[in-house]
Amino acid sequence: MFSMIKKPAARGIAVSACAALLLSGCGGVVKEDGKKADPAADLPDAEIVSPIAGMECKTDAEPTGDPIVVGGSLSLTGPLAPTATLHKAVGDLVVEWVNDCGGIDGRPLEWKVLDDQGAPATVTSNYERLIGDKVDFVMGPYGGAAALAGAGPVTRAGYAYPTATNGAPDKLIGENHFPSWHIGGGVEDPTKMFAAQAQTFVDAVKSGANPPKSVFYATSKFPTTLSYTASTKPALEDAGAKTVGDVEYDLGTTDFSSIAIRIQNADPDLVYVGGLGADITNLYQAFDAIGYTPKGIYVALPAPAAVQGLGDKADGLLLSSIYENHPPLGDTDVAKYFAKSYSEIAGKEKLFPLVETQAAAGFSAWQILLTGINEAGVDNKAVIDWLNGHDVETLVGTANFDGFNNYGSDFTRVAQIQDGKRVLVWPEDVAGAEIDEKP
Amino acid sequence: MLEVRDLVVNYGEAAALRGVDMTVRSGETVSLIGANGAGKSTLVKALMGMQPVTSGSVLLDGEDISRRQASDRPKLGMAIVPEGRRLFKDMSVKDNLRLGLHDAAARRRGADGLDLAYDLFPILRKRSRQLCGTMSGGEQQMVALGRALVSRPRLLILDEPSLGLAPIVVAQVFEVIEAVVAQDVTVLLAEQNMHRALSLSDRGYVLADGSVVLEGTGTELLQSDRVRTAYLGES
Amino acid sequence: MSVSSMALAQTLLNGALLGCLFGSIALGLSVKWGHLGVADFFHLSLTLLGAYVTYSLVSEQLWDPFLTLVVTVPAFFLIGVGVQWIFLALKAEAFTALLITFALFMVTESAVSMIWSPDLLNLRPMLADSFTTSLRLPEPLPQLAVQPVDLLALVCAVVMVGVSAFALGRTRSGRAVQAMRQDSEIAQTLGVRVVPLTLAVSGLAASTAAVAGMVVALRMPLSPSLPLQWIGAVVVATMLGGLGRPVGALVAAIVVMMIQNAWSLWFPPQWSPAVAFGVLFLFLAGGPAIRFVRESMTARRLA
Amino acid sequence: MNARIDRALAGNVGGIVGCAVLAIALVPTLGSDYVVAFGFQFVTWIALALSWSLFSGNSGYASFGHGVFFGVGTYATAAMLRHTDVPFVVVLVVAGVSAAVLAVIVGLAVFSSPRFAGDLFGLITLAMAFIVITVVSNLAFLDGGTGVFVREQAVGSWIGSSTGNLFIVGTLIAAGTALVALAASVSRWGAALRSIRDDEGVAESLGVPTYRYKVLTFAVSAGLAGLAGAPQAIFLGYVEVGAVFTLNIPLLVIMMTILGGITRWWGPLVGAASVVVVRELLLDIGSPELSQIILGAVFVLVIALLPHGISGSLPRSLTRRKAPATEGAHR
Repeated sequence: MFSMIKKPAARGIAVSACAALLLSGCGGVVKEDGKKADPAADLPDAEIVSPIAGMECKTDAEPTGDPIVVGGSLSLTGPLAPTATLHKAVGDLVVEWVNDCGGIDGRPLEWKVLDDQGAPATVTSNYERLIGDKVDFVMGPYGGAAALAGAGPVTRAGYAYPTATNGAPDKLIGENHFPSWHIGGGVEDPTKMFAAQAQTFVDAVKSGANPPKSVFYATSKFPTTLSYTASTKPALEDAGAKTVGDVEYDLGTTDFSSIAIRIQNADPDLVYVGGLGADITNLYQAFDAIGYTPKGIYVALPAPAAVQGLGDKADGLLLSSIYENHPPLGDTDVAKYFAKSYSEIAGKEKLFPLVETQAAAGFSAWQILLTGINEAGVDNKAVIDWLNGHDVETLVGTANFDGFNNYGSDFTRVAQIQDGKRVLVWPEDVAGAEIDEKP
Repeated sequence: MLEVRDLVVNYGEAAALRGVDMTVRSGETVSLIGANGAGKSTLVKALMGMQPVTSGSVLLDGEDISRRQASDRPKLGMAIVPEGRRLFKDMSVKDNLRLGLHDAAARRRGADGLDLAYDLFPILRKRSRQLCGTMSGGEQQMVALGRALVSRPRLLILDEPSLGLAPIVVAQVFEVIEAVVAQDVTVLLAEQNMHRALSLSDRGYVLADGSVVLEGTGTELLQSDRVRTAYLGES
Repeated sequence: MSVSSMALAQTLLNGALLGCLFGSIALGLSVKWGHLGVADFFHLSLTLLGAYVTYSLVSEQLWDPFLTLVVTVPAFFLIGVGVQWIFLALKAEAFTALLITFALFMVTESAVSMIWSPDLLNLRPMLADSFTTSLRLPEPLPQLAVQPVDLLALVCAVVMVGVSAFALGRTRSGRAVQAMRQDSEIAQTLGVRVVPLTLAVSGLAASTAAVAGMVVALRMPLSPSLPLQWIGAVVVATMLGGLGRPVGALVAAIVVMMIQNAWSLWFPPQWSPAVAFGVLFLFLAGGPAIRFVRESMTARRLA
Repeated sequence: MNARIDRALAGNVGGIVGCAVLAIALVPTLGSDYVVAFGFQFVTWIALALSWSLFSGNSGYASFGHGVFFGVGTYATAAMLRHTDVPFVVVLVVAGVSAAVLAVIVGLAVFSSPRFAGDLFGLITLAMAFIVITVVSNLAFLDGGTGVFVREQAVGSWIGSSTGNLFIVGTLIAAGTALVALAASVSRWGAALRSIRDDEGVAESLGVPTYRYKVLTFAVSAGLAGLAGAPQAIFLGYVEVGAVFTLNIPLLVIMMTILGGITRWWGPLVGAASVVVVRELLLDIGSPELSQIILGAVFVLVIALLPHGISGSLPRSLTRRKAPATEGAHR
């Protein structure tokens, strides 16, 4: 077979190589309209309001007295840094916001964050250190492994442990754990948690005009994505979607060409990508290389910048989400002010400037903690007790802490890129548009 | 042409040369003999700029070159056939010879190019593409001689050219050296094989323990009893 | 899973083209490692830096990507010279140099993340459609497609590797470089000036990172930790190709990526990271094993 | 002469044992949780740096695979806790032995040819790391990619009940490693290894069985790293491939050893202490990128200014007591 293709291929490459060089010679590499549009450009102006329910925003009052110090550990350097930096920005924003509103009970809020370089062992010692330094409260780190590594010291010291991104909800932390990103919440059996989130996804695709009959799964070897796929696959099969391919790939894979060719060969109705970060960009790169366009595609945990970077190609892409910046969730005063100030701080830090899952989860975790403090005072035990007995209004919805590991409600949602915008399409009560499935 | 004055070379705290004086006149062939470890190689290296000099001077045509870099030697008209040949083993015969003409001054002098070496050793022409590492010791020595000669040096330094070679090859090598000597090249020959060396030299120096212990014409030294004792390092 | 021969051809083609990109990164590493004795991991960081600088110049100044080379190539030449000068000044041994390049590797990752943010940057949306749309190969293989950027990678790799191979094997300075590596002392007595030559080689090797970096910027989304993902493929290509052999490095990179892609097509892709290293192990272990078998057989015959 | 050596040696042994006993007695009871947790990481790094130096520092074969041996210990522990009910001592032994066995397999292959010396050895060990990562992340028995939640399994056992107990185990491992390192510095075994570093050909011609020495020491070094990995699994609570096998670990270990210097057995100990403390102090400057840059720059500067590391650059008067011991090794 080699001898069969060798010569023509070589000639073809030579021809195309000349074409490529010609292209570059004509200066046709960069688009003439140049700079990309700022996705946050058309955000409406917003007035400052209190970030949490039950608190008044006193813009004229300077906070005084000892600060309430919240400690946290984030992987600000290393491979996890892109998202962790976002959570740092959210924390900085919240602190400024609260202090602009006169602080909590008149006391200023302070946030002390240490870098753990993505090493769980360092997360543990960072929290020990923060607790040793007598911070008043702690905020959870970024990522499932880090959240579990931090849980030890935090729980032992009796601190409330709000987390934004615990990707391993079935691993028990305890009654002091207050997650804002509720994955498959509401069940008491930890082994069913991911099944609950999978059901949401299945319901979403079933709501479309053409539910997929065949699905190809490509999953990154990453705990959360593996759990997602493991639960989604049987749920989709029960819903009548045949599995036409199932591969796993190494975390950090950048070359997806073989997987793309497998997908092309199977040509499924839906490509389920249990991927994160830039996986989707690299997969599309591989699709481009072979000139394939998937019929439908879903991706679990993509970096917003990666989706944004796909441009027009992303239209119709489904992704897991808990929040997108549009009504009804994005219509509150708090959401508007958060969206506006977040786009400013993110622009400064060169991060994706729109609020989506990560920033929303980060902010909601702060809302949970601040509500607890506001209602129960500067005392971890009181805060834990209060939160366990009450619901909290957050950006992403009403959080309660009744289920296993305090995942009381389910915030799994499905978003879609429609006309270049991110919009929730499921469940209906938070959706901003209907799911759009091309015939 | 070459004058060495009170040359001292120390390796750390150990003295390798303890004040050597030596003269090589233009057109002469001079032998440097002595036992293993007497300092011959150190002296040769110091002359070629491969070994920093502690004190003293090396004059070439009256100019002190002892602090000039090794890479200036081709410009000064000096070339070496090093001990153990030290060819570039992963390169072909041709490329090794070409390196003899690396320096611009060397190329000006060696206008014949590689033909000089090929005419001297016809077998090298046939093997010009062979990698030097795969050749026999004798063939390698030819390449080493060729590499030094293509630049038509004014002063050729040979360091132990017979070391590690079979007797029959040694004879061949010395034939070539005699041919070189017959031309008007100035030759400094460091050798343990004193009989062969002295018999083709105008003069000789005997080194022992880092100092010159004897000097004289080739025949004088060959007949001297003291050479033997000095050579054996018993003085 | 049954795979059509076209799918195989396509995956091999993609692997080969990606191999070209890794080959152009491996080129600089191979030259520095083979001829200067420095296993320079900083070269990977330089490639990343080249990609980021290209990104900035293209996305903010709207430069043509090829125009950026006017800035990056000379700048990287100077960086290469500077780093090598440090090694010379320190009289660094191979291992010390390796450690220093690792320290620089770490520093660059942090510096890039500080300057450009750790978030993903993607030049692709800014590229003209004609440059991002894949091309079909002409008859009789219209089923096979290639991307213009991959062809660019191919052209860059072939040009850089070709020029390097020619310069090393066929020019006076190239022979001097080879000679210097094998016996620096004797090379000097032949008039080879080691210091300027070493600095120049290091500078030129670093310049290739500027070109490879440009291709990277056009080819994939950028993040500061990208070099860590290249280490495997690049190091394996460098070692398989034979240290200091530009053509070897390119060929090895192409072969390894083709094998890895073919593997991912037939077998579980999650094992593919081990494939490149498996190939390397087989290659390294193969030599001694064959020799051992041959020797023991000879020994038995003699006994 | 002999008496003096013995006295110096006894002093060293006494020092190690004394420090360990003191640390075990004082740190868990008097220190805050932070001090204990920091102390645990501190002794773990010391054990890693000393065990790396034991083979790589002495023989000159720089390994980039030390993180793998450490990780293998961690994963062996996680697997044992998950699948069996054996006491922690057994787990500890299995962790050490698994790492050592891996090292023996790799060592037997790699040391069989003189080609694989120098940087080539370093890269082969790096390659080993990539392969082991792939294997662990694909075998469901070990991990399978979803991570192992160790805390569940360790809960209720002595070792899982407090960080103080982890600190005690970690300190014992570090002290044991230090004793082995000390033994290597004064014994014929260590002298033989160092002769390999100086000139392997000469060493071999002098009758040093270099192959055996290299394989065995590599295994001991790896085994000690594997031991250090065992309590780490419980400390982490949740074991995940991406976090356990990061390339940062071997790099930091090498950095520690080079900083501390390899000319004295306790050099890596000083290096580990300095790096750990400096890293902790740099956490306060507020810019994580800047602290990474500073750490890298300091490293380059130390290589440039103190080629023999901190311990090798201390004035001799401070280290005179150790000098006879080292001479003794060359008898």
